[in-house]
Amino acid sequence: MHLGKFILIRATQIVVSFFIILTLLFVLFRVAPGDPASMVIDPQMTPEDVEVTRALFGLDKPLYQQYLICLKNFVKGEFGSSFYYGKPVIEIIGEKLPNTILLFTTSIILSALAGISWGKVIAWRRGSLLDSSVTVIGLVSHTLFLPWIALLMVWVFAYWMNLFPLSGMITPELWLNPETGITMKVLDVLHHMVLPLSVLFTIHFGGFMLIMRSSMMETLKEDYIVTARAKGLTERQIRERHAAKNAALPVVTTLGLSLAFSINGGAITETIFSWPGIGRELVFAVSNNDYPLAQIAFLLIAALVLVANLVVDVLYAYLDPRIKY
Amino acid sequence: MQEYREKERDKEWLDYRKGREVKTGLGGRWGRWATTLRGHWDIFKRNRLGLFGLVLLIIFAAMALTSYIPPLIDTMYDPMTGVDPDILWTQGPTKAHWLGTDFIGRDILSQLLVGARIAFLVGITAAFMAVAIGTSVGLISGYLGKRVDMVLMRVADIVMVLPGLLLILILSAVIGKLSVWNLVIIIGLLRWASVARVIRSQTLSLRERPYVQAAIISGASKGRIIFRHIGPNVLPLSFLYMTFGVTTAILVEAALAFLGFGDPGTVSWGMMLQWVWKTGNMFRAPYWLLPPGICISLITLSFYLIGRALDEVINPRLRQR
Amino acid sequence: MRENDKILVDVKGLTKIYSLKRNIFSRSREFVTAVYDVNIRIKNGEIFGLVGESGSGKTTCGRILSRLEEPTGGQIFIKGVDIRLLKGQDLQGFRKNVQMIFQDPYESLNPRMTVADTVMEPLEVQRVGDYEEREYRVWKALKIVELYPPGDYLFRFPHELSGGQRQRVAVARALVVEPDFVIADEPVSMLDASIRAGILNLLLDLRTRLGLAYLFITHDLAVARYMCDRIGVIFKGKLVELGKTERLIGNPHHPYTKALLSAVPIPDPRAERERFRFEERELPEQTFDRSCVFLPRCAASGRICRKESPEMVEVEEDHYSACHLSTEM
Amino acid sequence: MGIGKMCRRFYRLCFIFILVPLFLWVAITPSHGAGIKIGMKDEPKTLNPFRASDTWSRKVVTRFFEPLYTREPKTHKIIPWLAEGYPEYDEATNTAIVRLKRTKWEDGSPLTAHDVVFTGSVIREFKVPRYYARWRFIKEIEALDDYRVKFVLERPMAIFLPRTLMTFIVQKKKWEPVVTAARKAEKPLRCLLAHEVKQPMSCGAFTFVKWARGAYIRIERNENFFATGMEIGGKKVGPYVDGVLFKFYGSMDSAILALKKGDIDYYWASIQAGYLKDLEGDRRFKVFKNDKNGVYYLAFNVRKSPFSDKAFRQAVAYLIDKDFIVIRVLQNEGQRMDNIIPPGNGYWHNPDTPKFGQGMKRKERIKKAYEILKAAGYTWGKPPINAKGKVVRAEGLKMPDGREVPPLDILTPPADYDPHRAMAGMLVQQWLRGVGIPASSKPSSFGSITQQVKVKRKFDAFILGWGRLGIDPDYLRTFFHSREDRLYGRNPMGYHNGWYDNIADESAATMDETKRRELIFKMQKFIVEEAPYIPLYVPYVVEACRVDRFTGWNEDLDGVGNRWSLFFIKPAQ
Repeated sequence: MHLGKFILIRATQIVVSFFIILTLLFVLFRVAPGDPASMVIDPQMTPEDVEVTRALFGLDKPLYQQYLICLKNFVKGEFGSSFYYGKPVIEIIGEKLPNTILLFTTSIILSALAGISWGKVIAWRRGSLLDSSVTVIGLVSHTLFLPWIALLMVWVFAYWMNLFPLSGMITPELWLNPETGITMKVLDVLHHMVLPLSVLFTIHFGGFMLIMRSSMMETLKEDYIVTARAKGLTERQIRERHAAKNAALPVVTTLGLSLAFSINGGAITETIFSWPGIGRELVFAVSNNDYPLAQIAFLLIAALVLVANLVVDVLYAYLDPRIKY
Repeated sequence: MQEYREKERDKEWLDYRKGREVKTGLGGRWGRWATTLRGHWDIFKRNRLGLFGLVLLIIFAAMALTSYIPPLIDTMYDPMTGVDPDILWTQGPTKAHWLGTDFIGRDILSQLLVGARIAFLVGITAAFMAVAIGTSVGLISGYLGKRVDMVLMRVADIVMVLPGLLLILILSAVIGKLSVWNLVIIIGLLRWASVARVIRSQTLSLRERPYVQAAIISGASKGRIIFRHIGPNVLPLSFLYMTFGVTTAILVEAALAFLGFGDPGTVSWGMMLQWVWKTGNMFRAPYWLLPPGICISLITLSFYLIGRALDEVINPRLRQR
Repeated sequence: MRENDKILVDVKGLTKIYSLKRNIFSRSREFVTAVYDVNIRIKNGEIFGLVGESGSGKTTCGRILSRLEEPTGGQIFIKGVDIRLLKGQDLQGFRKNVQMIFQDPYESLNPRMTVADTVMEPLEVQRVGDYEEREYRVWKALKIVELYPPGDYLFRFPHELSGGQRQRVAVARALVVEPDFVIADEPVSMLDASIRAGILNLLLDLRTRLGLAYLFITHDLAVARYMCDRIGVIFKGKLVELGKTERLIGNPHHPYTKALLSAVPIPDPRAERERFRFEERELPEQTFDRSCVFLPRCAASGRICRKESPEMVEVEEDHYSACHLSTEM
Repeated sequence: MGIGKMCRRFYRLCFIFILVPLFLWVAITPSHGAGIKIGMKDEPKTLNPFRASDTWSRKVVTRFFEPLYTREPKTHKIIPWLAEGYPEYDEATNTAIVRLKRTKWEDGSPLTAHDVVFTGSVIREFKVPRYYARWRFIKEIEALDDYRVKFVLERPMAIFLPRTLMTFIVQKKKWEPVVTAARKAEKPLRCLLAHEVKQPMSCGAFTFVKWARGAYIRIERNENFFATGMEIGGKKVGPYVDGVLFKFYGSMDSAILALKKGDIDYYWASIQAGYLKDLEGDRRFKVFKNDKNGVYYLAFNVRKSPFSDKAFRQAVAYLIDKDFIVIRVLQNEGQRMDNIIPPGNGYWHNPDTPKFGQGMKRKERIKKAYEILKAAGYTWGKPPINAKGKVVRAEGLKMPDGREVPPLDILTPPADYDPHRAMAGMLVQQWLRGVGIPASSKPSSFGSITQQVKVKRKFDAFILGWGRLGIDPDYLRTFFHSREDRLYGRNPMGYHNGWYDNIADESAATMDETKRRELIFKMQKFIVEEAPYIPLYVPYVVEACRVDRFTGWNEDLDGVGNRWSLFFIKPAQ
């Protein structure tokens, strides 16, 4: 199959699944108990006010009309306004998404690189003490309960040792001070990032390392490794040039898939560390019955993951000529 | 045809029939199973991490069973409603409360024990559901191929990459009150996709095996081929995936409870963490913060280790020589 | 004998084309012709051998005849019915008439089913009799394939049997529904030489006892010579020569048949025979799409061979060959 | 390939990532700049005063917008604020004339009668939720000149002064274009509410400086603030702080830690008891405990039996041990409620309402409830009090009509949302079962409770609470008036009583405060006796402030976080 056609098919598939998810979410939210207007328990809200508020959100219309409006707007690229913030959803997401991406790409790249380099080393030295101890560390890391380890890290590093800030992304005083230079600001963000980053790193490192280890061990059984040895290459050359390069391929595929899972964990991490990202916003929107925001935030995350997977698929096919679709 | 109608007169056959009735039916089959299992156990035994996981699992199972005892001793040990009349606030370990009490004077140990029960319940049933769905879909998709395969696998693609936890979060808000059983169903419905993929590829290779083709030539229906011929041959793989699925299910349940979207009527480990976090005792009550987290991490670790060891049993390729 | 002269299987112009999927980064889609315009007739009780090297399409023929695969073109009549049109109940009836024995006895039995389960399955599917009746038939079939006493084998799993025993079980499975026509796809090629003869003799014996017709697929001319009444030689999906066993072996017309024959070891070391080359050579530039399929290997090709594909021509009575040169001779 | 090189580069990266920030904390120790730093759990959602309905937005927005009248701290007496003197009310024509002080907006332009008229007209024209109800009965607003406004009322309304005239005022100049644009929009109200206020025009004590999303809001002292130097309740109005830095923490624990580390001087929310122990021992902090202006209650669906029966409701009231809930569940951080109006609202609170079962022991409660129920015709298969007068397990409670009492669900918020209410529900369940009432507490998500209670109105009983009741007691009328028994109404219990409706309507139309107080007292007594609600408790608002940094906090209902505190606090020496 031609590459362009492949991408086209997958893109259509993404669009179709997108609309399915949109419809599903729409239905889900509309059958949800408690609309955002009736959620407000304020002695000042008269029933008329509630009706007005519902009309404001378009909740007074019949369900199918709401759905059509929702679809129409979606196609037009209008994603509606958040019930809670009252401003366009896209603005809120625009504010929060960069923060999430910053945290995520850094954590995934760091943990994948660390996972690959450690997995490579321990597979090379399989059976050694190093191998077993690092494997156990990887296993524990892979099965740790994320919120718990996050709380522990807060407790130890932020509370006991007072090394890192507890939450948020910046130190307001520093940013308000006109004398603060850009380097200081960057360092400040980094300083805030260390804890959430370490949590995400701890959680993801194990998975990548275990995959790399088993993939590397498979690769080491291949004939071309024996050939490379026979050619008289140094061990290092064999490990780096022949084995590791091929073994890293499966890690690339998991990279795409693990994105979905890491976003789950990201929502928790962002909530615990009050990182102003999209995951936290989604959790918040869900508990506030803020349908439009939750809907679009979820769709956006789903789209990100779908597209990332497409990219990974294409990349993988490009890297490994044996793959067919 | 003629030949077969003579069975009443066939002496040898009658002898065989008599002999068969004397022997206990299909006894050989069970014997065979036992030998297979013993062989598998021998391989499993060699994996020290797997054994460790098994030991952990047994400990947790014991915890789950013990959980019925404390409420019998005194109603104040009831994990949800029992309150120690003398304790107003969270307290460290004492003689009456080995792990201390929570913010309204409930016994942490009995909560921890019940948590094991919930973890098993959620983990195993949800994983079973996911694997049952995944296996069926994988079998059907892999065997029938063509359009069915395309549709099912596209659905699986989407389901697989959906951020499950967030979706469950939304669902729980939608359903309003997420009981543990609802949760189990939802996890089952969201986690089948990866199983289906693996089972499908296995089915694709099994489908081309001559014994399947022989069955087709015998005139076996599609259902029969899928469930009689291919099914039993993918079951070990499904079982393997179930142990991994338990890990995910437990983690999802705990995370959900931690975020405050769990079943408000049950005490689970995630719920305990949520309480310690939300009531502001995180930094003051390590006796309360540590046990549930350790339990969640260890139980998932134990299932994961067992899964890995089973993987070695099932995929001989992975065995260390 | 007149009864036996009736044509059981009639294959007309059988064609099968596969389309190949390629890597997503390559542009074209490729087609491979597995079988092209094959015509075969098999009479009642006859053993017809289909001989060819691996990849020649002989197995595909067998699979199509047993309806494991759909042909791209052509017609297949078994007992006068076009099997391509069979559905539902009729297909079930067809399954009862046509059975198949596979090459690899290690793979053709479900490892999780006992011998009894395996052999009984066709009966269960065809809803033959009650359980007792079925068990009796299974028992009987095992006896026929010389697994004796059958009671000892019924509840064993395949891995507890030797290769020969397994193949016998496979034969029993094929026989238990009393088919008229059995497709044997290289039934002995995976077996040790010592066991081969036993299975072959069993198959021959069954023909005489039950009046079966076989399509016997093999790459081994020696085996075919031993088993078959008539032989068809297939090369790259095309039937190149077809005739009574003795005539075809004694007087091969097609260069490919000659080549195959030359590869059969001869007991007499001093006997000298012309050796044929099996490696392909590069084709001369001016070659047409419809050239003779054997052209790349043929030592004696003429200009016409490059231009058009030869038709099957009757060179002797009941002996056909598809070669421009053989007719000229 | 360069995997090895990549790894080496990666390690160098790790080094930078971990080590540099490690030493950074030395560099970034928060400097004590001028002004107070206030921590908040969440970020405001908007600076648009028409939309700001959530707690966090209001905390910031009310720094910029001031009303015509306000209430004195402590006494809650209404005092003129932007207005000069009290309104001149003519009963014959239902006309009120309000005079304004000479005050200025932050840009120096005067705040005039036109701004007041504009604000009122916008609320009336767009039917702005939450404010429209208090402006609906105004027939006419007119600016007589720059500093006099004439209001014509449809009828006398008690809430005219305490509600209508306490609405914030916005600047006409700034809002006119927004309103004009909104009028043309498809949904005018939506357009108005969605308007994003980037730079609010303040007439309050502070002016807006900067909002860094997700991190902080900075406001500074308004040099043009009209009230600076005024004497209120014996104190001189400041503000004495240069500005306020609002920081958002997202969770209470990080906020409390920030408080302890000195990142903030005050956390503007009630602190969970768990954190208090640490703070109470710290001399830098003072912990304030004040009444919350709210009520937590158990409400019944009085449309259907058995809760339609007053005797049954009262029996339930006797069974509930409010003191136990306060001591056990609230850890004594609150007080029992025997009224809808909290005792902190001294002027309107009627202390003389029935206190069902106060001081009773469990056995006495069961006996009392048993007697009430028996007198009302309820029967048992096995009564809770046996022949010897001992308390036993009751079974088979039947209503006077002979039917069994059906299983009754008490809806409560889940424990993670509010552990107090969930626990209280559980306790009530146990107590009711003591006389054989088959009650069970059902923790449900907030959305599903409101759905069942307010929309479907199919439920047995629920435990919820009202917060932010306000000082004016008009809510007492709306909670139990039969007119409010409708979709989204505030009387979801379905309580109907003609006498109460009349007296409630009368109270709403009484503009004389003393007379109105008498009516409100009567209403309180009556409704507590009737028990469609059983008020349970009101928790304290517990707050901690850095008294070593700022002094002069103004304690009031709902805690020290109020406008007066920000006017009065001074940096400590």
